[in-house]
Amino acid sequence: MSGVIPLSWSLALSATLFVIGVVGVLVRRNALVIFMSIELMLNAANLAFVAFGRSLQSLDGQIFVFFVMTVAAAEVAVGLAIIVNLFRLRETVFVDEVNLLKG
Amino acid sequence: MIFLFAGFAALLVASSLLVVLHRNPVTSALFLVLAFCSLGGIYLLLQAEFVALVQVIVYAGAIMVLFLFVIMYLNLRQDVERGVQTAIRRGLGWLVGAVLLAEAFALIAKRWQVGPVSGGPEMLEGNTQAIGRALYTRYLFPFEITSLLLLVAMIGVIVIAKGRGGTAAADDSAEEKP
Amino acid sequence: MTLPLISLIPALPLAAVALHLLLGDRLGKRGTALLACGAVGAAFLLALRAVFALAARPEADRTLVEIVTTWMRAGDFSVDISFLLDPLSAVMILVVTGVGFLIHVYSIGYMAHDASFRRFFLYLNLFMFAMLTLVLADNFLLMFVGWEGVGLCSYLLIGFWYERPSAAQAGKKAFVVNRIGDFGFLLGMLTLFAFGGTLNFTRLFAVAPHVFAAGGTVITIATLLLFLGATGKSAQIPLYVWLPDAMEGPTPVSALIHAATMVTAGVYMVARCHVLFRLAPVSLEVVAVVGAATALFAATIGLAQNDIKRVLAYSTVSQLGYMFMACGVGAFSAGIFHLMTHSFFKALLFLGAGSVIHALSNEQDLRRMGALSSRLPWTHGTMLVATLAITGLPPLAGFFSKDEILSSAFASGHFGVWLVGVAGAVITAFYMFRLYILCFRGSSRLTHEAEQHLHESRPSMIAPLVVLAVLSAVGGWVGMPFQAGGHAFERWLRPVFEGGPAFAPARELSHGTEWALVAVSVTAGVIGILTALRLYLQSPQTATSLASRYASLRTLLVNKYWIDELLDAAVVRPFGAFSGWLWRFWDVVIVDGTVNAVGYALEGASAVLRLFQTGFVGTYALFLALGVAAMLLHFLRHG
Amino acid sequence: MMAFPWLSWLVFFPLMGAVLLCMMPPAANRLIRTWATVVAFAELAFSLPLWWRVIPGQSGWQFGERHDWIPSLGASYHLGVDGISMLLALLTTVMTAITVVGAYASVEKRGREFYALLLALETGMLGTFFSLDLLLFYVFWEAMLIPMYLLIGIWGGPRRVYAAVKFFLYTMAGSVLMLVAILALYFMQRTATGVATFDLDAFYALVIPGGAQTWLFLAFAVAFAIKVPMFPLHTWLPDAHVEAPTAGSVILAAVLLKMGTYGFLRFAMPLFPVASAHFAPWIAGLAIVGVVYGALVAMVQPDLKKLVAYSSVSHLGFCMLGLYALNPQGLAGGMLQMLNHGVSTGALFLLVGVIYERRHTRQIADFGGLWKSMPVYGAVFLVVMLSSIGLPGTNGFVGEFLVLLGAFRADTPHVGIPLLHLAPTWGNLWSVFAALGVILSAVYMLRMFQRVMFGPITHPENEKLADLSMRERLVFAPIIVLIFWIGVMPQPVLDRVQPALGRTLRLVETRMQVSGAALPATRFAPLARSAAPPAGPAARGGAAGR
Repeated sequence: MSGVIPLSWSLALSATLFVIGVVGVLVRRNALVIFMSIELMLNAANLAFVAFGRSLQSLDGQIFVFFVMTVAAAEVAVGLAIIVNLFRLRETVFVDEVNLLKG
Repeated sequence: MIFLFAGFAALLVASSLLVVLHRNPVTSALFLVLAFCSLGGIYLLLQAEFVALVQVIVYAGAIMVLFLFVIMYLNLRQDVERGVQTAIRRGLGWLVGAVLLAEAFALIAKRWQVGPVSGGPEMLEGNTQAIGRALYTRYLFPFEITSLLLLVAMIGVIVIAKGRGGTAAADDSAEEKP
Repeated sequence: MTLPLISLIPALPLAAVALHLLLGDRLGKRGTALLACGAVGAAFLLALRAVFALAARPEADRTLVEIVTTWMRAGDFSVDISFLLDPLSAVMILVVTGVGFLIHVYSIGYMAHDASFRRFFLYLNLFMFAMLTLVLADNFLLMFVGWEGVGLCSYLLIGFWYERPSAAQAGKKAFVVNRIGDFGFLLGMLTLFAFGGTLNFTRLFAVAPHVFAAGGTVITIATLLLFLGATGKSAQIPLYVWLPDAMEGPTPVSALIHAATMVTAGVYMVARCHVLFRLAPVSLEVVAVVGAATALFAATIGLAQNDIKRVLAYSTVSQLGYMFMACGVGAFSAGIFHLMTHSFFKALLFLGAGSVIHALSNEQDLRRMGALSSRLPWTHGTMLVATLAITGLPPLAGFFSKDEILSSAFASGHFGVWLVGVAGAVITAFYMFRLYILCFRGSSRLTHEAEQHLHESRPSMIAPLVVLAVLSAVGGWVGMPFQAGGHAFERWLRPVFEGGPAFAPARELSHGTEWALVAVSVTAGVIGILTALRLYLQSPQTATSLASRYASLRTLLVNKYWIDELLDAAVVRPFGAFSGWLWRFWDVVIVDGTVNAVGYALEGASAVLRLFQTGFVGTYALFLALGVAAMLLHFLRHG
Repeated sequence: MMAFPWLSWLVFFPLMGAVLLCMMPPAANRLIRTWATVVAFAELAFSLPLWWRVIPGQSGWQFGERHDWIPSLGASYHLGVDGISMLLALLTTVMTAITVVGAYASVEKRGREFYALLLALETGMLGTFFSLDLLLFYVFWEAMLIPMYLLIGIWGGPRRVYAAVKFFLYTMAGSVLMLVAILALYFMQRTATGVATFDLDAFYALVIPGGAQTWLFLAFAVAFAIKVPMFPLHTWLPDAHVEAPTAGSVILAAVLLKMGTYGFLRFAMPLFPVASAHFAPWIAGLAIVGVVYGALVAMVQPDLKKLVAYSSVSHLGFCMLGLYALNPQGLAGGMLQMLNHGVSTGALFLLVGVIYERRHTRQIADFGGLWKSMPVYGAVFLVVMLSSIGLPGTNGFVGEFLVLLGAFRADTPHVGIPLLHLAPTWGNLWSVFAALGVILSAVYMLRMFQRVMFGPITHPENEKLADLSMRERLVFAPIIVLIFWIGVMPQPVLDRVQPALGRTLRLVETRMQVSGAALPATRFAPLARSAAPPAGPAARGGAAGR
């Protein structure tokens, strides 16, 4: 295969993806969409791992992505359970209507 | 090769933007699936075949399905974004996003400009075998820990989802409501 | 085994105090009285023995020192419990134990039917111990122990009938004023030690002329401070206010403490430190002036008092003024001589007054007495002798000692002081005879029930009166003037007062001037007596008319120049107000306030921080993002 | 044969007693009381041999014990005793024994925990006095606070929580400063000698540069000044005393306040001599303010306990003045004043406790004419009061006189007053004001005594107040003996403490020369002079006298 994708491009892409995730978390009120944005951010991280793995010739990047995925899966499961429970109690999924943690 | 990468990248960015922006959670969930697949493609380009496939299967297949299930379960309507308070927050959100982006690009431009551009020699053996060997030798311990993590997560989910006995009655009533 | 000569004398009363405490009520009244008087009597005998042993020694080396133990030693400062017997302290212990013994015997009768009989004698013995320690001490610190000890006993004895608020108040006043005097004494001691290096009398007086420059500021300040202590104890002008109120205590107390012994402590201390005072002529001047002023001032107040004990109290203050005057003009032996004679007749006057009050069932007001001479023959007789003695009529003791003071004042060139002394003598004669007449002569103004059980006191009270009367008659002869080498008393004290630095010898008066001075002082006495007789005996109405004409002057004197009220307003109340302000404002508001303020400030700050915990997940995410942005910025700048 | 660890036994025996106490059934009041008394008196019996076993002259620490505690840090469990800590330890054991017996009647609820805390407090105090390792000292210093805090907090009066918290935070704030200073010392020591240790002797040998020394000294000084308490930092004391139960405030007054002065004497002075000499006028000045201020404010207190609390501010001001006169008399006086204050103020609080148990009020106005109904109580109160105002013949006077003497001769730079062409040193002015304190103390004590004891019986309840019971007389008997024993024969006590004080002073003096600080010529003249024949003063006195 001719030319290889330069590292900085992948990183740029990963950064953009990460930022979009952050914006999604900050902007949206719906808990689920926030959750999706977090997934985006995680994937951005994965991308960066793979990109570095590739450029540094080591498999560790990919293995790490593997671990990130398991964590993400666990996280989504628990997160969604919480959201479902939240919905049962408060009839709402919108984050800014829930301030039980008020200090 | 580069074009392929650019295509996938554009697709990825567009779909993730839409995930964030779209009002209806179901459509944004679907766009997220698209984003994950395009990401899988990029992994392929980076010769991380096993990861790409796992990405598609785990993320697109499993996690997004769960998402969609929950969205349907809660049959959410359109997200409505009203009120001045949310406007400020949205404004702030975008602002912070822009700042972060600028910083990231500046950093990338400064730091990894001279990164080794060369692709380097081909992998000796198949990507999957290599990962398998590494996973069960050097990373055996973390591997076991992740399995434990998953087990804990499952138990947690069951406990949370079941809710404390008393609320069982409450959640039935919750369902009748439209 | 020869008993320790000196240290046993103070030890006996202390032992008696211990026995009183231990045996408690098992002794019963008779036992307590016996123990108390026995202890003081034995002390008197021991004192006699010690004085004879002293007299046996050659005149040059007439000092006996007895070191018991070392009391305190820290660094180069060391003080030990040691007693010094020299002619001066010999005179003092004889007076203290002698008069003390008589007063103890007297108070058996006087306090016979008082509830806390035992407590009274316990305090009296404690007082004797303290006074003897004071007089026999060999260093300033031990003297200070006795000094404050007698202060304590006077506090306890004045406030003996503690149920009477006025008695308790008078006791407190006495102690506090004494304490102010002790403040001066303490600082004087510190100065002396700081420069002299020791507090022992003999060593300090030996070193003093080299260490202190004659007339220098340090020695003047030290001696003035000591004199401040003396004024506190001997009730001289600024600090005399406590003595008249001290009459709240039982009369034997007034006789013992406020006439014969304690108040003389100041004079004894000044006499003891004559070396230091001679080094500071300025202080001597001050002593003389204060003495003279007090003599005159107190005498004037004495004129207008109606309470028999208050008259005697002011008379004591005035006579003490004479003693200080004597010391001030350098005639220390004359001062001590007057001290001795004064303690005889003043103790007698007080005890006599006591038996009068006793007879009239606690009536102290002169205006409700009169014509008691026939019904209280013994009291009247002895009081008459004492009154004559104090006015200074020739054969009696008072004449010799007062005359010597006045002549030495004249001889040493202090004419103003001499003049004040003579004026004082006139007034003294006047108010003493006013008291005598109002009390014994004239028409009987007794209240009816006082008339009922009017009775002469018991023999146990009369005996001491008689002994004292004899002493105040004969006591003066030991100081017969015009003898070649000075009279016997002066010769006895010479070794003590010789030691000091050469003091400008008083001009040797020719016999002519001396006889003239004698004549002047006698006439002064006679004038006083005659005016009193004429005013109060022959024509009582002239007394009242005079009183009405000079009404304002009279009220001024009756209210003691409003000194007490003045002091109270000028010192006591502002002090109270200041400390009240200090506490309520300064302590509570400022100091405590700042502490609490720190507490509330912290609380306030935490309240502000709490606002950030809005509970919305959104805000937390925002802070998170801002954190990341900041970090990236940091990496950007530092690369 | 490893010598019997006497000091450790002394320190931890009360704690063992306390632990055993906690195992007893809470209701068995009589058993608890007897057990607590047995432990307290056994502790007293163990500690008495200290009096003659500690050889005053011998330099260095006696009955030393040293075991590794945290080797990596270099902190060792190092106990030792010398003249100073021996006396204070004896004061602690005596006063605790007296308090335990004295507190029988005052403790109604939860007697078990009360006595356990009291014994634990004793452990903390003894530990502080014996420890020679700075970290160990700090641990005991903090450990002491907890039982005291609980004693005030649980068994106290109406505002007890506020008082307890204030007491705790105030002292804690100070000691945290001290901890920082200790650590600074630790690191300085390590860099200087390469050996990491918290041992006191090592720090004694350490030469600390001037600048650092000032700051370290200030940190230590603030911590101890709060504990003393000195003037501006004293407001916790009246609150703590008013709210504390009788036993608590007796121990607080008798021993805890001595921690501050002990700290100055053992740590602040020898470790930072130059700074001590430099700040001596300031500290003595503050002490004087404390003396006069305490006395003045005590005069107007309506509450008996507050009055006694302010009186201890005044007494301890005397103590500090003595210590910072930096000469043998001053130190001896300060040390003696520590003991006297412990005895007489402890007794005063017990006395207040006695009438508080009977009338449940501390307002002076509620009393009057008590002498009639309680003569024995009156006599004891009189003796203790006289000791507190320092009447000669009682212990108070000996301490006060030595302090005044020390202060008078403190030769800090001369302050000449031109018009009087007199050259009073700072010392002279100090002692004038301190002597003023002597008058004021007489005034407020007598005022209180007169309004409580004398006068007619105004309130009917005062008529039939029971006089001191046999137990209470047993409590006050040793105190009165101590008052007169130290008053008449202070020399045995002084002999035992002077060598240790002399060592501290010599240490301060040599360390000053070593660290090149200009030794104020006259500062240690008394030391030099004591060697010179008495003729010496002539020269100096003469000059000043002119």
